Amino acid sequence: MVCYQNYFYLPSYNSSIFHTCSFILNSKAINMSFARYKKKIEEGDTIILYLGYENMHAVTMKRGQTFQTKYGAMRHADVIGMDYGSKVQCPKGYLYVLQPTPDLWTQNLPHRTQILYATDISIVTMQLDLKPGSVVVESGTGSGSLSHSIIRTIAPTGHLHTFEFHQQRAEKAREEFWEHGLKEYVTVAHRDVCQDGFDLENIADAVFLDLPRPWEAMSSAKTAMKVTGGRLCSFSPCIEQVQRSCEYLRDLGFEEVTTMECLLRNFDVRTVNLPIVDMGPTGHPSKEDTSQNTDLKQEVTEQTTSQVKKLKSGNRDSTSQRELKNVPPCFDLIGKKESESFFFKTGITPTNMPGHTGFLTFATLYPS
Amino acid sequence: MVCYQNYFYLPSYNSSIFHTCSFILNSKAINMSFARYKKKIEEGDTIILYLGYENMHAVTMKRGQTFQTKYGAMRHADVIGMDYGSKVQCPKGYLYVLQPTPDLWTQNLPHRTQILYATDISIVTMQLDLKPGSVVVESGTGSGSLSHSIIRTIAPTGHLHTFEFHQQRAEKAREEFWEHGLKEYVTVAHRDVCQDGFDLENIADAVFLDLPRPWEAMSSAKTAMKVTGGRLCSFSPCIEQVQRSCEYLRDLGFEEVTTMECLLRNFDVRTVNLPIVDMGPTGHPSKEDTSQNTDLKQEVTEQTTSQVKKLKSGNRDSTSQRELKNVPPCFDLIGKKESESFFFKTGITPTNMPGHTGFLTFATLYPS
Amino acid sequence: MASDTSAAGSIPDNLSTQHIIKEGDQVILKKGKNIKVFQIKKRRQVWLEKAKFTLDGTIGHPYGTTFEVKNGKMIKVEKSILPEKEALAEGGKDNRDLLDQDSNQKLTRDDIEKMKKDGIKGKEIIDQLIENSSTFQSKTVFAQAKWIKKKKIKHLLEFTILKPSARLLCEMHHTKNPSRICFMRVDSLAQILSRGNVRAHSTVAVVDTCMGLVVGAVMERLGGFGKVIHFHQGITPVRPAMDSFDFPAEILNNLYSYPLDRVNSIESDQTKPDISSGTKSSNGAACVEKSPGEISSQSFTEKLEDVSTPSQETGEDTSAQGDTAKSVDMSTPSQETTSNVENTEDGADDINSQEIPGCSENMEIEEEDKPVKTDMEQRKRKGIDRETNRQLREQKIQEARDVILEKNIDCLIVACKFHPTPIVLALLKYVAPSRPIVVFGQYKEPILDCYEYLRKDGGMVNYRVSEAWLREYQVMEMRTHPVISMSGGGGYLLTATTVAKSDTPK
Amino acid sequence: MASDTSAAGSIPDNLSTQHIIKEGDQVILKKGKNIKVFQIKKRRQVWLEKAKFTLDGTIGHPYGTTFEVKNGKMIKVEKSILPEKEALAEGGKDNRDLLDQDSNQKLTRDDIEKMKKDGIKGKEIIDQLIENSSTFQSKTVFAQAKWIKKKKIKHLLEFTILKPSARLLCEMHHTKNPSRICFMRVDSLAQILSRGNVRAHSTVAVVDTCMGLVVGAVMERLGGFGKVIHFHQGITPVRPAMDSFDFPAEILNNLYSYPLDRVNSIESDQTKPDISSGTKSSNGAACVEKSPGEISSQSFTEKLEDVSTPSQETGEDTSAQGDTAKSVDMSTPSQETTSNVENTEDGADDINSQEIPGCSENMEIEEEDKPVKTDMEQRKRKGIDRETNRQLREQKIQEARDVILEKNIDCLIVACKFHPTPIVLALLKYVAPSRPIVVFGQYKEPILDCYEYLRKDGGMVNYRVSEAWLREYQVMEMRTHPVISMSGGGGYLLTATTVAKSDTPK
Repeated sequence: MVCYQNYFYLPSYNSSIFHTCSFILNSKAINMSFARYKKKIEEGDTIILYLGYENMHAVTMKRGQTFQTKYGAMRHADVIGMDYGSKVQCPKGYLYVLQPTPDLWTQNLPHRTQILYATDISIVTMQLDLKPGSVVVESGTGSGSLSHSIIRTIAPTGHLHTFEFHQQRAEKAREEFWEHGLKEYVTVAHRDVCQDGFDLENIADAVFLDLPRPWEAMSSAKTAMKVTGGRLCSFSPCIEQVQRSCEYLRDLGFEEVTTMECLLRNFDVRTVNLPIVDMGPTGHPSKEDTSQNTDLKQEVTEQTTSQVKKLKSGNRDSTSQRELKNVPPCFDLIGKKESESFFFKTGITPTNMPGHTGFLTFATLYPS
Repeated sequence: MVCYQNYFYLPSYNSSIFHTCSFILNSKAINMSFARYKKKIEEGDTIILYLGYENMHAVTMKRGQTFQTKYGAMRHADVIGMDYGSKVQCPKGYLYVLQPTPDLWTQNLPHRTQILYATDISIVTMQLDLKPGSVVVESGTGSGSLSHSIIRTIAPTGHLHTFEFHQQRAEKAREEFWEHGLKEYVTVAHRDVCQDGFDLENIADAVFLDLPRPWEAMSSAKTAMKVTGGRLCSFSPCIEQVQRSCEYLRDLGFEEVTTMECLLRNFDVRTVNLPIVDMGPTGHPSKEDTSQNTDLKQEVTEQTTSQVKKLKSGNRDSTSQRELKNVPPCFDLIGKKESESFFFKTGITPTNMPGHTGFLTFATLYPS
Repeated sequence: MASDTSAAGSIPDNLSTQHIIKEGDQVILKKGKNIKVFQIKKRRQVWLEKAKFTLDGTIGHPYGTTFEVKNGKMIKVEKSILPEKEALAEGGKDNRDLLDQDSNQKLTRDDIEKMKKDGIKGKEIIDQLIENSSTFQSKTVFAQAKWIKKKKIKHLLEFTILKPSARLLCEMHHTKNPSRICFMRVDSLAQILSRGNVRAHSTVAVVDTCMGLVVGAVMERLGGFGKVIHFHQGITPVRPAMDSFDFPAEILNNLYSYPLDRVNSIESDQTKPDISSGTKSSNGAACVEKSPGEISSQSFTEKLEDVSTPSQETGEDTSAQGDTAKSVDMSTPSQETTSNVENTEDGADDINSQEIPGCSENMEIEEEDKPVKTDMEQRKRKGIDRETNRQLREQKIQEARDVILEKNIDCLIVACKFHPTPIVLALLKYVAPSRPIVVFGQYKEPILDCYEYLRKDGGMVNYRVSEAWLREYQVMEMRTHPVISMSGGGGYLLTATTVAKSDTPK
Repeated sequence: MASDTSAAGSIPDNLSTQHIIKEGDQVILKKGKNIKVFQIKKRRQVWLEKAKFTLDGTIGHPYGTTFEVKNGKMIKVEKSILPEKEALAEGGKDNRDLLDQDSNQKLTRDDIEKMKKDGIKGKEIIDQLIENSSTFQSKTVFAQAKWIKKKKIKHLLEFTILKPSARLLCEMHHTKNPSRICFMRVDSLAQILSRGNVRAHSTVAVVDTCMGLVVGAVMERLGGFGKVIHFHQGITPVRPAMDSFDFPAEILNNLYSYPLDRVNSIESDQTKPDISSGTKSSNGAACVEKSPGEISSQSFTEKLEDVSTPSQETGEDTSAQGDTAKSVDMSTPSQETTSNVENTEDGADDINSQEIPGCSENMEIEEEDKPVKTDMEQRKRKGIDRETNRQLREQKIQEARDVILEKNIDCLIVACKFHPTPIVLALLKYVAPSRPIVVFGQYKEPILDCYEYLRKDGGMVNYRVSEAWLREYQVMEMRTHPVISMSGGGGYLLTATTVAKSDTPK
């Protein structure tokens, strides 16, 4: 297969394929909703409709268009001019209009590939020492999930050079950056860096690789890095890639080669009502009971028999009122115990969570 | 180097090296403290002295001997005849005498090698479907940590065949099993199973391998397994061993090849007193405050100025008495808030914990 | 080679009767991670993985045999030596030239369904799928292997028949209805048994509302030696998970049951009339009122008592835990619930139970005709009148009580949906000194609470509160990595060792 | 190749001045996991890894250069291309023949110390060690490599000089005195910045009692664009971790400070006299009384105010958090504390600070003579009297207040040792709509509490409560596995997005 080695820099492309592209771009207003915080929604802004947790949509505002939500239709024209963060009433419910952040974009972007998620992105950004002014080289661009975060962090004085070997994806990413008002911070190239290298020399503070055979791009990555040194990250889903990458990196003179993984466990905060079992009426205790702390047991169980009927009619307030008097005398710091229930707040761990996204290998190139 | 291929079965050994061994064994009484629960400590029992969390010692009882603890000397003779679980007063403190369990033994055994710890042991026992009557093959014996747990689970009708290529260790393990009254459930062999195989045929329900090159023993392990099939486990610290093991197992016709890891995180249960910051006196709030919930803020801060002096003299009880009246009216289920502190119970996670012990690879051999 | 002990089994116990699948056996059908218990019953149709078939073809084969469903029957599969290795076509280098399209597969869903109905073997269907895929040849070798594996799981109806075990049953329930076993993951069960030092010749007290799963696992580890006392909710114990173990009578004889609502009167001597049912149902009603999630399990118990139809495997039950947890936290219901986690759980459960529509039906079949083995089953025989039943039950309870009153329990295990603290405090005095206790819980807070009360109560050492973290790996050439999806939590454990409480020093 | 943007740096910015180590710079000395900040000061001796040496030799070299200590001086190390690959001797097959002995090494500790004093290079010492080991040759090749690596870490005094960064400083403090930064692990800091969408041209409010580490990390991400308001404890902000970043004046100009004890009076107009010190110290006293662990940080602040000697790096501080946590839970002190975890922490900290005896000394050096960059430093100049100081401070506070009162904060970050709920509730109204807030905490319960109150308060969406799990891997031929020791917890995070609270729909 043929690999295009041309660079398509946004301001200068003129091949036929990009005429189409320009046409699309021109039909939409360029907005700055990604580049800076702003107060009001304008036409052309990409905004986030927040309907509920993990129920969001990224929509680009265009007068005359309507967006269907589970709460009914929302006309773009009604939203344009509103403040970001406003509540929007729809026929069957309401939603919020949010300004996009790279994090929100990552949650809502159109997937053209597997993407990096927020947790890994945060680690990459930190471990590559990114900050305004950093010059970063990335391959591949993929769906642009990480790219948006990199640009967020290195703007306004840094620059991202991102490379993608799949032509459609490179074009689409370029189009998105344009739409999002980020064009001055990024250069998108359609190029197979494993085969043809980055063709960059001594400009990068950091390099990020998300490639099936990252070692093929490592020598060229080293060339791209500043003579004052820098950091490199390679993202690999499987350990074999990591093993080979680490070996290559060490052979190339990279140091501090470390591999890590970060998983996020979300907690669902809930009030739990754990029933206290009825252990029946106490008989005549036959023997000495050495336990000093039978108070609790007796308290709990004696309440049970006498208060069962009350509970049926009692609402929460009257229950907790009574509770304050009957509470075991000890200084209790977890939840609230009533006669038949132990109420407490807890963070419920998910039954299923992402168990693996990828291994992140970092390395430092020191000045030679 | 020469590898001893002889079997040294306990009842029949007679080489000179075992005369020494027998001498040692004969000088100690054989006890059953490992085989079954019993009430009283007898001479020859191995017991666990419990001085505190992760501060224990395994000691074999022998009249006339004395054991030095941080609380001073403890004479064995004073302990013999006591009930297990008793509190023993020492010159500078007290301790408890516990009957050993395989778990306690694992925590306190003399390390001759890296050992398997309780969490991995529990997984191995469960995943190998061990129960009374199971016949198990193990290599290597190592320090006997897993062996004790296997024997616990398969007794009284099962048997463990354990193999160790290091002669000293094989002898020491044999001696320990004897001392612990477990001899009828276990056969210890000094043998390099990678080189010479297990020399067992169709007797095992389960095989456990903890070897640097486990694949060298897998074919022989398959031969050792019952024609009705069984389970195999291979413990490996590094992924390269796992990769090769899985390939070998599949090639040998093992199925359901799965690799897992289990880590235990202990919680240190503590009451935490988190200070509530003093945000100073409230000024004249100039504008509309849209928040419905300033009650809490005001409550907290107003209490602060008026009650600071009281707090200095107040003990816990009077504080919490007052607290009941001033508590925010919401139905709070986490801890207890006083004017300057938030008290709660928490499980503190360790700063450092074991991050890896090994990979456990399991496989099933179905009847052919 | 020589072996000097009687149990070492140098006699190769070839296919003895217990290794052969027989009519009436409780068996596990396993297809990858999908595990399901059935009872072998001739000419009975079972539903599984959208297929309907009889198990007749499995009878007489050894456990561990794999069968394929063909024309509604189970046919033994002859395995090749290298089941995981596939002859792969020459693959493309990478996916740069693949365009996203919906029409890469020419076979329609209907085509495939028709082939299945025509009794065409799964292997052939997959070959057809490869032939009709426009993208297969340009996929990389690894992508091809992944694709074939996925299709195999989807279209190959192959089941391995296994004997039930604690491991398999725990995995099954944890996948299908985790809330019914308090979300106990298999590694937690493993730790309960190990840290509880459960072994032959022990007396183990188990507070189990996990369908009897823990009771069953303990009995498996006792192997017929020792005693198990099941402290259970309700008048009679309900433990379908234990029933699935298919224990022989000699092992079941070691099982004692004691109702939780009579724990406070263990020490009092009189054999009371069975008035506890009144107390129980009012307790139950309070539960229902406060937490709608409890309805199902409560009504389930009542159904058993009144109608004697243990169809406990209904789909609705799977979300019980979720509902309980949600009960209070509904302050801003419209816009924000953060209920993703819980919803995911429920969703997963629902999918599971929908995917296997025969679920409840089959369990019903399974329960109905079980041979007379458990006391629960015995009670159902129509000829025995209620009074005899009650007396029999009372006699058994008194036997259990006698065991408890010896105050020589070797291990106390609490794994239930109730707050553990009062239960542990009430039962602790019957445990001998220098013995382990194990408290399992789905939530961390009750475990911390229990720890605090036990510390105050004294009488124990060597406390440990822990949570485990279990991770599986996919180990394949150039594709080795931790499994993409993992369990977020397997439960919390408190363990400690009893000591003599008022022992005089020295 | 072409580049069309100004910032893309096609000019190879070779060794510009900022990349060269200069006198007065704050620099990091890194040896493996051991990271330490020093200020470059000619002829000043520093103590590190049991060695005493000057840093003079590093001046003029680029950052990233590695130096070896020889005769008390820093000598540049010429690196070989393959630093990790060692020529290994022929190894034994396994360890079956190794017997446990103490005398495998013929060199004594004294021998080694003497060699070091004689200025013999680390590499030579290791060669000597190999020669004098009776077991080295019979070790496996991997065991040999492991052995050499261990000896290298122990005996090779090689340090790489690096520019301070949020990543390195967080790692340093997390290793050396985690309690001082609320046990914030580097991945938690990474998430705070990402989920807070911290970027240039933002106004970020940071409640930071983590030595200013978070403030510093935020300023790094703003790069001189935007504003940071540091809500701090006490009269004047103390942020040694931020000082280590060595920010130039133009970046420091974006930093505003506002005392926490004046949060309630932000809205009231008057420029009050500085009476807040009275309130503050009574608050401090109460703190001390209830939790002895707070003493050190309190006395630390007071010391700064009164004596103006910021020797905050004293060994005792490292156990502060442990003491706090232990305060109540001492019911059965003699026999059972389950304090292993906390003790381990403290132990580890102690070892760290003992291993580097120069710790406090060096930090003192470092602080004392820092060039006039931070406002804290400015105040110390003797010529300025207290009243001028106070007025200057007050003016700065009023500037901060003006920024806050714009109610247009882009991100609120709370990472402090106080209960976060009241703080978040008090500051939330100054945050613009559609902006992230991030609350970090060492304990889970306050984070859950904060979540509950915010939910009740309303005005936010997209809540998330999470805990991260960070794992490092050792990747070496035939020895690839997760690192044996890991952190048990890096803290808990609550994030949410503000919305317009009383906005009229449509």
